[in-house]
Amino acid sequence: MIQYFKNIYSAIATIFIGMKITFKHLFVPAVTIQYPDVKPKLPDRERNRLYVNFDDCIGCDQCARACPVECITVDTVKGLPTEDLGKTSQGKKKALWVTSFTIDFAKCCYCQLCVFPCPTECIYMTDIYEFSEYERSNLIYNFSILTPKEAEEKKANYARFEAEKAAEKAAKAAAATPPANASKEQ
Amino acid sequence: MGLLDKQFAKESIVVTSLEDLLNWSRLSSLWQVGFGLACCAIEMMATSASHYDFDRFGVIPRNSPRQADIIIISGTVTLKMATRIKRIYEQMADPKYVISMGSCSNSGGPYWEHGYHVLKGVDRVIPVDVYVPGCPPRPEALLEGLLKLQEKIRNESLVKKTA
Amino acid sequence: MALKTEHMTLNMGPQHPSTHGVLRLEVELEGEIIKSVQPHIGYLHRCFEKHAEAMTYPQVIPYVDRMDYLAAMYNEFGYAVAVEKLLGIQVPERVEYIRVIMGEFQRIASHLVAVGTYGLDIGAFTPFLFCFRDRERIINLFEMTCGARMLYNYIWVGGLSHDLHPDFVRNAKEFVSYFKPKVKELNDLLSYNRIFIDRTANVGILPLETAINYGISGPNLRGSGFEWDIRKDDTYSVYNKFDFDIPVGKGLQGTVGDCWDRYYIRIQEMGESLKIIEQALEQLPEGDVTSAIPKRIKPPVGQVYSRVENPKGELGYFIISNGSPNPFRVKVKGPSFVHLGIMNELCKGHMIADVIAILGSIDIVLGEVDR
Amino acid sequence: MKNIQEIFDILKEKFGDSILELLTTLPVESFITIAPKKINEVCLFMRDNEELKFNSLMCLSGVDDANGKQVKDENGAVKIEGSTLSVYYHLESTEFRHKVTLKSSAPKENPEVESVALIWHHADWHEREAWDLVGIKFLNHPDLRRILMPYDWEAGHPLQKDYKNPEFYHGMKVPY
Amino acid sequence: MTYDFFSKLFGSDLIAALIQSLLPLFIFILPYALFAVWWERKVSAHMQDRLGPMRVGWHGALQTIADILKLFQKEDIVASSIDKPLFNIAPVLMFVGTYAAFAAIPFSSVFIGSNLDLGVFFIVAVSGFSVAAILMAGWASDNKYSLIGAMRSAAQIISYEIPTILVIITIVMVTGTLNLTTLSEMQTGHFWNWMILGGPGSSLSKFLLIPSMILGFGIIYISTLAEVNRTPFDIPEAESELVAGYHTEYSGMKFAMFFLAEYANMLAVSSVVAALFFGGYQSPCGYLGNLIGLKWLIPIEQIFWFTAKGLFFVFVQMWLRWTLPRLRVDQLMNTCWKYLIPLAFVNLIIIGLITLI
Repeated sequence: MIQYFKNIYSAIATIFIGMKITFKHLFVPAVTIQYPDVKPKLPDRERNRLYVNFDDCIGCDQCARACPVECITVDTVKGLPTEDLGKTSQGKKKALWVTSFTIDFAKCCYCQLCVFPCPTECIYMTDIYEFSEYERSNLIYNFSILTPKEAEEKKANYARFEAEKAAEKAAKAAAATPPANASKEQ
Repeated sequence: MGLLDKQFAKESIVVTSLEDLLNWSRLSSLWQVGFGLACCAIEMMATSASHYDFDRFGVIPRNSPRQADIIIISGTVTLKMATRIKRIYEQMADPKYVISMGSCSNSGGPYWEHGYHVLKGVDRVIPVDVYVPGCPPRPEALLEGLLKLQEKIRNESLVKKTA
Repeated sequence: MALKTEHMTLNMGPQHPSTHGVLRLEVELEGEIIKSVQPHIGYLHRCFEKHAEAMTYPQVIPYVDRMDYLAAMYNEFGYAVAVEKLLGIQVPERVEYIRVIMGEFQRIASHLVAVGTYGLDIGAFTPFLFCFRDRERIINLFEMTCGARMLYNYIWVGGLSHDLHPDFVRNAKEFVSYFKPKVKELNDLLSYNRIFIDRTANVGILPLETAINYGISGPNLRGSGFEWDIRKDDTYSVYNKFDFDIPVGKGLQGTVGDCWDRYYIRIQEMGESLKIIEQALEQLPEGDVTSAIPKRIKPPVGQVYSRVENPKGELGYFIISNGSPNPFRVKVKGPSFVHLGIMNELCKGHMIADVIAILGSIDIVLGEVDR
Repeated sequence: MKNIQEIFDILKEKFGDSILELLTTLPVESFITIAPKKINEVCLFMRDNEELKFNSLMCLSGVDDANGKQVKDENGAVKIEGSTLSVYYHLESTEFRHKVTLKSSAPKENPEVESVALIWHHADWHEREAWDLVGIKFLNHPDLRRILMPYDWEAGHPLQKDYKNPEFYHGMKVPY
Repeated sequence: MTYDFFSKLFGSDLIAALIQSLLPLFIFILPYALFAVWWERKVSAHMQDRLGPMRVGWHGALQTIADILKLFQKEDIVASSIDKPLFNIAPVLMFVGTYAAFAAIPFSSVFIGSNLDLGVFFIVAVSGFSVAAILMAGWASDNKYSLIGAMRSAAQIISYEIPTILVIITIVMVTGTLNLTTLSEMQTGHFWNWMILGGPGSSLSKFLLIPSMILGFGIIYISTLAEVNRTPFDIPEAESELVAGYHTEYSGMKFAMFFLAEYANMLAVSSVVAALFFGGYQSPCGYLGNLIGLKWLIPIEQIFWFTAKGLFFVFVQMWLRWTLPRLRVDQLMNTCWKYLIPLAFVNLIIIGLITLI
C-alpha cells in the first residue's frame, strides 16, 4: 500500500521536475543558426570541396595515387624540349602538360589524403560546401586550364615527337646494327 | 498534377497565380520520410536537431512514406536495400521529390570501385532531383540542397511539369 | 480455458523509425507478446573487408571511419593501435594524449547519441534534441582540429594528421565546464522520470553468464554488473596514467542488467570521460605529432588481434600482413554486430514496445554491424 | 595466467594428434593449429577446464589463405586452386586473463570445420559471416545461412581472393 | 440562443440550423486547428532550444496553411488490398465525432451550438465516435501496424472513459446538472467560485471539496489526455514502434482530416475540463462589460476567457508531450485500472459523503 502511494508520488514529482526543465527552456534563447541568412564562420582547417591551384600543378599524379577512392584522374603528356611549360610559384620547372585533371565530387570522400603528398601544395581543401547540383555529371570538375582541343594538340605534338624520335633512333640503329648483325652471323 | 494536365492548355493570369500559390505551398511544406541509411543519416539528424533545425523550412519527419513529400537518401544504398528504397519511393504519394545526400548515394562514393554489394548511385533505381555532395555533407550543405529543391519546385508549372 | 491465438509475424524495418538505421527485425507475436525476434542484417553491408584488402594501410583509415560512424575517432584509434602493434613502433607521448582526449570526446558524443535516441525510442523527443545540441559542441571541437565533422581521418598510423588547434585546449575546458550541469539536467528530464523507469527497469534483463557467453562487451557487459573495461584490464595507449572508475550496473531501479542499468552506465561513463579529459588536458606534453609516421607502411609477415574499448564495446581488429603494403586480411570484430546477436534472447516474452526499448539499450550502429 | 606454451602442452597431452602445431616464429602473435574436425571438442575442453576457463570468444575470423597456385581458366579469369581456408579463434578467459589464438585450416575444395556455436553463442553469427563471406562450411551449426549478403546471392563468397562480382543482381547493374 | 436569433432573422428554421451548425466549424475549429498545429511546432521548438517554422510568413505563421494546401494537392493513395468503404469513411467519422462534440460546448452564455441538458454526457458519448473511426481505419488499412494501433486505441479509449465519467459524476453530484451552460453559469463571479475551488458558496463543504476536486481534476485531465491519444498515452500512433499507428496508410486530405481532428479533439476535451472545473466561459475576475456598462461586451469577453482557458489546457497537453516519454500498453492499462479508477471511486465516495452533510 505504501508502495502504491510512493509510485503515485514519484510519478507526479518526476513529471513536474521534467515539466519545470522544459518550461525553463521555453525562455532559453535558441541555439539555431539561421542558415541561409546567417552563415557561421568555419574553422580554417575546414575540409570541404577540393581545389586545385592549377598554376602550380606539375602533374606528378601523387594525389591520384594517394586517393583511396580514386576519384582523381590526372592525364599528362610530356612537354616537348622546345616548349616552355612555365614554372610553379616555388620556381620549380614543369615538365608535363596536364591534359586533364578531373575530380569526381560525387565519389570523393573528403578524407584529405590527397593533400599531404602534393609536392607543390597546389591541391587543398576549401570551405566551400554549397555546390549541390540537379545533374550528377555537373559534379565532375575539370581543373585543367587546357581546353580539350589544346589537350588533343599537345598529345598529338608529343606523339609526333615520339614518333620522330623513334624514327631517328631506328635510323641510327639501322645505321649501326647491320655490321654487328653480320658479325654475329658469321 | 495529372488531372489538371490538359485543362489548362494555355497559361493565363489566373493559372499562373494559382500555380504560384500551389508551388509555394508545396515548397514550404516538404515533409520528409524519417528514414536514414548510414553516416549521412546522423548528419541528417543533426540537421533536424537544434543547431540547424529543419523545422524552419517546414520539413518534419513523417514515419509513414504515405504522408511524406520528400525522401532524403542519406547514405550508402546496398543491393539488398535498393529494392526497399524503390518500394518506399513507390509508396509515397505524388508529388514527391528525392534528395540524394552524400557521395554514397550519388554514385557509390568511396565504395564505387570494390563495393561488390553497393549500388553505384541511387539514381539507378529512383529518379533524383538534387544531388548534395559531401561525405557526409555538412548540415548547411543539406539545407542548401533543400533550397535548390525549393527553387526547382518554384519553377514547376501546372501546364507542363518541368522535369 | 486457454485461448489459442494465431501467431502474427511483424516485420520491423528496414525502414522503421527506431531500428537505428536499416535493420530488419522479424518479430513473431502472440497478441502483443513476443515469441521470437529474428534480426536480418546486411542492409548496409559496404564490403569494408574487401576494401581493406585493396588499399594500402593509410588508405584504409577513411573506410575505418565509416564503420561505426558515431565513433569514427575511436575506430581510427583502434586501427592505429593494431597496425602499430604489427609494425612494432612507439608513438610520441603527445600523440597518445591527444588520441585519448579525442577518443574520450568521441565516447561522450557517441553516448549522447545513444542516450538521445534511446529517449526518442521510448517516446521522449526533447532529450534527443538536447543531446544533439551538446554533441554539436564536441563536433565543433573535432572540426576545429581536423576540419571534418563526422569522419575525421585524424588518427594515423604512428601519429596524427594535424597537431591540436591553438584554441583547442581552452575550448575543450570550456566544454567540460559547460557539459557537467547538462548531465544533471538530462538525468532529471529522462533518467529519473518515472515513466522512463517503468519502461526500462526490469526489461530485457541480461544475466552475466549469458552476456559473457554471447561475447557482450562494453557498457552492456558492465550493465550486467561485471567490472570489465579494456582501458583498464588490457590497457593500451596511456590509459594507465589516468584515474577513473568503471561504472557497473547495480540494479538501482530494478534488476541488475536491465535496460535502465545499461542506459545509466552510459550516463555515468560520460562523467568518467570528462574526468579523463580533464586529467589529460592538464598533463598534455609538448612534442611533435607527425614525427613517428612511417613514410611507407609495410609491416612484416604476421598477424595481430588488437582491441580497444570503443564507446559501444570491444572493438577488435584482426590484421594479417603478408609483407606487402596492403593488408592481406582485416577482420573487424564490431561490438554492435555481437550485441545484436542477443536480441532474441533478450526479447522473448516481452511486448512489442519492449523490443524498441531493448534494441535502443544495447546501442547498435548498423554501419558496424554490417561493415 | 598461462602462456601459450603451457596451454599448448595441456592440449597436446589431452588431444594428442589433433593438436597440430604451435607457431611462435611470427613477429607478433603466435597460434596453435588444430585439426578442423576436432576443433569443437578442443574448444569445449578449453571452456570447461578448470585451469583454462576460456569462457569468452573474442573473435572468430574466416580467412582465405590464397596459398595455392593461380590457374587461368578458359575465360581468362584467375582461379586459385589447392589453397586452404582458415578459421582463427581468439579466446580469452575473463577469470584468469589469459588469451590464446587457435587456427584451423581446411582445403578450399571441401572447407568443413566443426562449429563452436553451441559452445560460445557468440560464434553463431561470426560463423555465419565466415560462411557468407569466405565460404567455410561449419558442420553442426544450428542455422548456417548467409547473413550479410542477400539470401539469394549466387555469385559465391566475396572475400575469397579469386571472387568475381556478377554483372547484374535483380536487374540492377552492379559494377560502376 | 443564436438559433432563435437566426431563425427570427431569416424566418427559416433550416437556414438557422445550417448557420448554427456551420458556424463553429468556420469560425472556430478550422482556424483553431491551423493555429494549434503551428503553435505546437513553435512550443516544441522553443522547448528544445530551436526556432520551429521560420521561413513562411512571420515566424512561420503561414506554415500550416501551406501544409493544408499541400495536402490538398497530394495524391490520394488507395492501395488495392484495403477495404475501400471503411477506409474512406474512417477519417470523415473521426472528424464528425470531433465536430459533433463542439456542438454542445458553451463558448459563451449566448453562443452554444446546442444547449443540451445532457451536455457533458453528449460530448463524452460523441467523442466515442473516434474509437469507431480509429478501429475502422486500422482494420481497413490492411496493415499490421495500423491494426495493432487500432486495437490498442480501442482498448485505451474505452478504458479511460470510465475514470472520465466517474469524475463527471462527482461534478453532477455536487451541482446537480449535466448542462454545461448551467454549470458555467453556476461558477460565475470570481475564480473562487470555480469548481476546482469547491464551487460557489462559502459553506464548510466548499472547503472540504477542494482536495477532492483537485484530485478529480487530475484524474479527468489525465484520462482525457489518453482519450485524445496524446503523449504519454499516444501508443496507438506510437511513432517509434508502430510507424504512424492507425493512419499509417493514409495520405493527402484523408490524413489531414485525422490530423486536424486530433487537434480539434484536444481543444474539445480541454474545453470540457475548463467548463467543468474552471468556470467555463466565466471570467476569473469580473467583466469589463459590467464595469463600463456595455452589456454586449460580455459575450465577447466570455469567448475570450473560454478560448484562453481551452488553449491553456491545450498548451499543457503540448507541454506534457514534449516532456514525457511514452507508456507501454500494459502500463497504460495499469495506470487506468489500478490507479485512476480506484482513486476516482474513492473520490466519488468522499464527495458523496461531503454532499450528504
